Amino acid sequence: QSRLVAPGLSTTGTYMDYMRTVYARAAGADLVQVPLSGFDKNYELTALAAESWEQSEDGLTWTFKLRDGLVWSDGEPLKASDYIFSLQQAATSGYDFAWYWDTAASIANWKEVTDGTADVSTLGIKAVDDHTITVTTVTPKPYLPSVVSLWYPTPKHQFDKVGEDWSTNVDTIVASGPFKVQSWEKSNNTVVLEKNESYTGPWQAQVDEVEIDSSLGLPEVGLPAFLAGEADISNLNAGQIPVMRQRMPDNLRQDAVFAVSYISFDLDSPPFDNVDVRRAFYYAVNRDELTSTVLRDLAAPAGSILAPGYPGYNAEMAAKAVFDPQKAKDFMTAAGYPDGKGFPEVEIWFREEGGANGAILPPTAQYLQAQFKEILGITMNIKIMPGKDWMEGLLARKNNLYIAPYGYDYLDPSNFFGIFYNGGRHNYHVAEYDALVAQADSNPVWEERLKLYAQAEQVMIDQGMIVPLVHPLTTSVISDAIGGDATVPNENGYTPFGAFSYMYTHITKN
Amino acid sequence: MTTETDVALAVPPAYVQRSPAYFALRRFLANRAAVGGGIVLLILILAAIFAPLLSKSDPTAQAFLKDSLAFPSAEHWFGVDDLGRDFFTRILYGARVSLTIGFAAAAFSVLIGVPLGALAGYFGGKTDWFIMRLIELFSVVPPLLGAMLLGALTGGGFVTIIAVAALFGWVGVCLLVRAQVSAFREKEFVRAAQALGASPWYIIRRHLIPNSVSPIIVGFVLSIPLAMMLEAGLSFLGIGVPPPTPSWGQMINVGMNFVFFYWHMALFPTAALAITVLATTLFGDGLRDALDPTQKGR
Amino acid sequence: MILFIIKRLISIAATFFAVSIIIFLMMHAVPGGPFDGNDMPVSAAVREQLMAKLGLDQPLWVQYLNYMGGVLRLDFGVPYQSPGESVLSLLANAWPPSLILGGLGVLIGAPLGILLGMAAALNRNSWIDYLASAVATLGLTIPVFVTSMLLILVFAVWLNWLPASGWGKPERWILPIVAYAAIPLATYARYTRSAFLDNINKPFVTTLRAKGLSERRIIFQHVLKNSAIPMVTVFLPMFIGTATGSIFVESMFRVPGLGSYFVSSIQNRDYPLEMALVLMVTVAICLAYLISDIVYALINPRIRFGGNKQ
Amino acid sequence: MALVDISGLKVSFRQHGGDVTAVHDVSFKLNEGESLGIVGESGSGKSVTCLALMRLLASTAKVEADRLMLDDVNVMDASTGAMSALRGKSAAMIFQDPMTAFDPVFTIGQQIVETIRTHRKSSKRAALAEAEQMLLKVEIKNAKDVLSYYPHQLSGGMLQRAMIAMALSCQPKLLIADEPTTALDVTIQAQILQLIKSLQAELGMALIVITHDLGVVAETVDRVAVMYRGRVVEEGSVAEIFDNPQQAYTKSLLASLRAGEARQPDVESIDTAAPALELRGLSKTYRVRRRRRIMHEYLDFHAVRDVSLVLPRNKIVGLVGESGSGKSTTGMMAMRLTPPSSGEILVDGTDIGGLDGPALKQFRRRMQVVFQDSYSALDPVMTLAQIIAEPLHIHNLHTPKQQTEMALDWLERVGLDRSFGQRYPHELSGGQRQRVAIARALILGPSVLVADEPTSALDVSVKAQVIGLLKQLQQEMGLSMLFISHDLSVVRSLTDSVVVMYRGRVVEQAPTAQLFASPQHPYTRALLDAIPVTNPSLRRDRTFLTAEQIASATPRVSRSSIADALPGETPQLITIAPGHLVEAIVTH
Ligand SMILES: Nc1ncnc2c1ncn2[C@@H]1O[C@H](COP(=O)(O)OP(=O)(O)OP(=O)(O)O)[C@@H](O)[C@H]1O
Ligand SMILES: Nc1ncnc2c1ncn2[C@@H]1O[C@H](COP(=O)(O)OP(=O)(O)OP(=O)(O)O)[C@@H](O)[C@H]1O
Ligand SMILES: [Mg+2]
Ligand SMILES: [Mg+2]
Repeated sequence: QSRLVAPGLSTTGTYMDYMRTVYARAAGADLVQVPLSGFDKNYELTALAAESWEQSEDGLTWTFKLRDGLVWSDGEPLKASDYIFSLQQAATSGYDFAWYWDTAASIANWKEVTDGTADVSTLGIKAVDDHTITVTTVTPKPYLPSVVSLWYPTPKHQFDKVGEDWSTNVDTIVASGPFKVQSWEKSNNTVVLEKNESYTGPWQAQVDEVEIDSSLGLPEVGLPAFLAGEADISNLNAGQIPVMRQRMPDNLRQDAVFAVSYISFDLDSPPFDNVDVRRAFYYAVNRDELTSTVLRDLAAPAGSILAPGYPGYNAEMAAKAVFDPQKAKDFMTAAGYPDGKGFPEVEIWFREEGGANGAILPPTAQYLQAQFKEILGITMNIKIMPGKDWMEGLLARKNNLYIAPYGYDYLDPSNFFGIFYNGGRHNYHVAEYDALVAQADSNPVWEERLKLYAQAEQVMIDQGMIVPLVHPLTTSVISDAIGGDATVPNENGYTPFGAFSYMYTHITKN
Repeated sequence: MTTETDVALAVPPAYVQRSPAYFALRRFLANRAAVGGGIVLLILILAAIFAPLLSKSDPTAQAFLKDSLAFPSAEHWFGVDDLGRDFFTRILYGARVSLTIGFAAAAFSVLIGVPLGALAGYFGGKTDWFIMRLIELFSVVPPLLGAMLLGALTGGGFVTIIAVAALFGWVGVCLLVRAQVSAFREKEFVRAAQALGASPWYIIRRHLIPNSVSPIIVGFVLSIPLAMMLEAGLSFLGIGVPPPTPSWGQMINVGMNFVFFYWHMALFPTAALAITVLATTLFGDGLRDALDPTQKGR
Repeated sequence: MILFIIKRLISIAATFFAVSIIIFLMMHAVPGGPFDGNDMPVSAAVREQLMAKLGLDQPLWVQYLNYMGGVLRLDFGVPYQSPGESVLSLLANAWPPSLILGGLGVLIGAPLGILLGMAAALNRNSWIDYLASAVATLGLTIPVFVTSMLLILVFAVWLNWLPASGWGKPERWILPIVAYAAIPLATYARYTRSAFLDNINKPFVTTLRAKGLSERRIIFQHVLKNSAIPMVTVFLPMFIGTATGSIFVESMFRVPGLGSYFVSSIQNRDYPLEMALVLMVTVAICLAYLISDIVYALINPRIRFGGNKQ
Repeated sequence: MALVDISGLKVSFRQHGGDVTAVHDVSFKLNEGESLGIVGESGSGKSVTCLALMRLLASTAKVEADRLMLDDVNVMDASTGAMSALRGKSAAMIFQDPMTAFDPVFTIGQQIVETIRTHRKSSKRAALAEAEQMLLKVEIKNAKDVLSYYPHQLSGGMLQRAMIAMALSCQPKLLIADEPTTALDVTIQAQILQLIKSLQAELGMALIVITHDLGVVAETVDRVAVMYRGRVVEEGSVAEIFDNPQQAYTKSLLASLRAGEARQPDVESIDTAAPALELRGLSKTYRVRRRRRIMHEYLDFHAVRDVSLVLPRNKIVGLVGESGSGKSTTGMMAMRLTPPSSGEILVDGTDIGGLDGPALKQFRRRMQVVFQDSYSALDPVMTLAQIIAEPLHIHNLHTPKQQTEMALDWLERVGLDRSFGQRYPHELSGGQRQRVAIARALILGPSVLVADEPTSALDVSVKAQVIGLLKQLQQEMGLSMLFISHDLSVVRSLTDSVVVMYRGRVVEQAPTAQLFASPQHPYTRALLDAIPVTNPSLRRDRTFLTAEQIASATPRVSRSSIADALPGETPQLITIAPGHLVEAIVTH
């Protein structure tokens, strides 16, 4: 019996249902069900539940073929209708991720259904038969197979039997993926999974049991447990990295999580309605100093929203984000605030969170505070707030200056460019940008898309829509007892522990 | 054969009437630990006031980014923090915030707790009933919730922290004073004062509170670290002292991330806090003993 | 006495309803609801439908009456963050660990603190006294998560005597209990020392000595009981306070207790859980006050439920 | 070997401005079975000497001695354990201040049982039975109930007797009794002294009695040491001292003893104004707990029943009676310090029962009280100067400097040095504390004074001084005083009329001379009969009346002889002569 003990991320676990929630997702929810596709450690798209897919001539319809022999852990066959059902639920029952299927996949009729103006049966998804799913999109979506890496099934038979809360109780959860749930402690979101013997698809479990404990997610808790031999993996914080590097240099692994932290503004009210002010901020950030001296190994400089290695990453564009204090000052003067004179006191808001961002944001904010004071001559106060309050403040535009983090959902540039598209997260409406992104998103030719995205990015810079800051990195330590493909760094030197489905199915323990 | 004349008088020869405060002071000064505690406290307070004289660098300027996280050295006595600020300077300036919060909160909890406790204990009956309900109310509402609401109302910051610490810190002192006072209320010397026509308030002030001085002092001393730790906790809810203003509680929180290797980040603020509390404890103990004449000379 | 208890139970009910109203209003006054503040907001239609499902579309007072109506039938509703079970069953699962650890922490810490305080008082201004002061100070000033980490590093990582964290086997209880015990130990040491010094020079102690009682008996029976009078009133509330869990200790030791719910219910606007937690603590604390008043009256003969006063 | 062997004892206390020496070069020996009386001025070091022998002095005390032996143990350097073993067994002590000497949070029963069980193997039950027996022996009649009482529920005299019971239950080789009977009426005092003597004979116990009451000395001891200002100035057998005193101080003691003559009553002035203080039908009922198997039951205890009393202006009324008869309770109710269960209190004709706040404060200024327990009536954290000046402070009279000055003057008026102004109550002798309490009561120049045993701890010389002071004030300022006392000779010489209380009731009331001349109620007679002798050669065995005997001897008066009384079996107060009331059963 091999049992792997690993840290989890979220401390509240309400549903063992990946589709249903982002903020209260039980640890391991992505291991219990099998999505249509997935990414391996080199971020190559891999077919999982879907065996194959094809795009129609007009580019608006995709057809996915399911594998044979997939069953639920209670013996019921896993059918195309289970996938359809999960998205129907997402569209009608207030799932956290519902927006994604509109912005990322632009499934036909999605908005209408969520607004309640159209019936759920009019959604652009169909189960043609038990093994075939078709997806109709509003515009051509060349990267849809990548988007469906987040499409997990819902056991409709179970749902019909026990109702919508089937995913809150160990006894009623049925699994379609490589693991099934053995026990679940909700107060600290600790889940013990065991190998699902009835799973016949790719990426089968190589350990008998996995314990994912969210309280181990804090490095302060995780590392002592790791050192005491009670955990196999632990995340490290800035103070722990040097020690562990000395003690177990071969056991450290670094992961780039394809995330970015950036400054965003309220573009419609002073002082940030003035593009010169925003550009001054853009040039006043010394990203190299920030990452090398303040954040040490916790992040890499971010010149654009896309991280190096991410599909569509444009090194040329990224290189434009330079630190130029003189330029920053000039922009301030141009905006009518020479040396910050007359500039109102502003407050920058960021959210309190765990994980990589939790370690990065507070020092970053303070670093910027001092830098902006020195270079721009402005006073920027800092406010840390609970995630929910922060998000609400952002959406309701209660403040005009934020540090926002974003992590990838699926591997396509559209994922990141979509954040600022037509309202989106920040209520940005920059017509030129929106037009370019819309074109890029639906263009089936990869090279052309890249060009369009580069243009959109130029607009982003010229308009000073955001100030990219850093790409977080995480460092973990692993015990000698574990091995397998998942523990070997990829071609970029990163070990993608963040890609849960891949990682937990490619890890071994003796 | 003795005669009356050579019998010594049982009184000291020279006599000057002195106030009890004078004796309290003498007893206090005779207690070396207490005086030591007082001196340390004084140094801390002076250091906080005259911080700019003691350190040339600015507590918020990230002047030593190149050396960030450097260990203590001759140049940086307490090392450098993760943002390149001289840690000694941060600790010095942190004393301003932390001492103010600690002592203000402690003072408020005594200012609220002692009169309420004394009233409840002395009058009993309806007054006691009302104050006890108030106490219950404040001990059942988690400070966190209270803090969030207050934060929403006031926008957080320094004053809010003191308010929260005071609002939730007085209960312990109040309960102890109430217990002490209600035990003393029936004593003959209280009745004697009543017989002299003293008002309840006079009795509370002149007799009951001086006789309850020990729990008051202990309560005062105990609320200092609690307020400082509350400050640390509240900064996470966004209603703490906003950065970059240094405070010890916040520094401890940050230091915890670094404790495995950059020990100075956690050690110095914790030590500063511990020294403050220890000094206050010794000072308070000494004060308590000095104010208690039955301890005389021990 | 019985009358006294009945009177107090009535006033507990009054407090209970006062708290319930205040908390209910406070809870709803904090901006945002359970479906706000997500990265991407749900659509208005869906939001309305969800709010209606939870009854949150009704006027506040109706919501309040509905909830309290349920409470009187011991139905505290369904927690938003764990809809598969009732608030009651969630608390029933999560409270025992907190109660065991926090409770034992106080039950162990307080007597040790009393002993320490006694030792300090009996050896006033000696090295024992200063040592006791130092221990008490450290107990109060080292944040509990630091204490916890040091305990884990020393006893689990370095000496390998005890498991670092987790729940289940009693050997896993030891370290968190020690961490919990620090604050009651420190607090009680301080209070005991001063209460002892208040009593140790009373004339009745001289009488006890004159009777030939051993010092030990004088200290442990007589001076202790006299000193306990002011302290019983803080014991039970402290017990309850600690026994409702601490986020820090529970997360450091990975204990599946109540602590984290206090924060998560507020942050997630989980109204039923938040109300239930506060109401539970209200009842527990009020009962604690009631009991400590009774104990207080029992050991302090001058106070007897208004018995000898007309 | 002698049981007690003290030689060259010197005790001094650390004080600001130099040490004060309380005892100089005291030496005496005492063999087993012997008895020694220590008499002397208040503050002369009597208590300190005995406390030094038991090593019970505060740690500010510095004790030096050539020899300080108790039961062959050197007290100066015995270990703590050895001292505990010695105390109680070799020597037990009855403390001067019984009201503060008990642990307030344990019942009397628990405290006696604990004592018994420390010294002898005994089951709890047996010890409890023994404790009850001891209480009965010291004339506590409701002993079974008293076992479950807490100290504050007992009267001063009852506590003193409980203290005696506790000390005797140790069955020590030496009993040190520090003013053992100050709070007792003479009947009980006589019975207690007899008890101690019989036990002494029975157990071969040695005895040291500290007292200022030469009558007690004359009745109980073989030898006497006279202390004056920290020294033993004279020592000898009782007879020697009484018959042939050498020292001036001793002579003055004896002289004052014999001077106790009734004072000449003032010419009866017709007083039309309202009396200074009038009590009408005052009663006080306490609820007490009695153990009944495992449960407790609550009973009503009538401490004072239907007491009416008039204190005319500028007069002194004595209130005497059995210990525990409700004298203090009556006094406390008159001062509105204990709420009465029923009845009215009139001061200068105004009912103050319902007054509150400033109105009451006005009366308080004119009414003062001296508490029976002077120790606990003094705030332990205030200096004497503060304590005495407090009334001025409360009523906002004079500047703080003047207040202190006046307080120091008053210290001198009650016979204490001004330097005492900065001492604290615990640094005083019993008599000194009592004088401080008196000074505090007098500083405002009150018109009504309730004095509860104000002179019980004073030796004759100081007592004379204090009484002189009171008389002077009565004449100068028109002071009216309710004087509660067991000391009949003082009552006789000081008061204008006397009220006798017995078991919560007033049983007789008469002008002083008349009461002493022709007591009517059997209890009054018993009381007067029990006054101790003033000469050891007149020692006699006494017979005591039981409660039943007193009840059956209640006078019976036929209806014809009095005007307005209804016949009945319950005794009632009737007037038998002008101003002379007595409780009697009115027959047809
Ligand atoms: N703790 C103390 N500190 C200073 N002086 C003290 C202390 N205890 C007693 N004295 C002083 O020692 C002297 C002797 O006191 P002691 O109690 O022996 O008197 P006493 O003879 O028993 O008098 P009394 O008859 O009034 O009780 C007194 O003057 C008193 O003020
Ligand atoms: N708080 C109380 N609870 C119950 N009984 C009490 C209380 N206080 C006094 N008593 C009782 O009331 C009776 C009268 O007490 P009081 O003190 O008036 O007696 P006293 O006449 O002053 O006696 P002494 O001369 O011994 O001082 C006593 O029997 C006593 O036990
Ligand atoms: Mg004496
Ligand atoms: Mg009395």
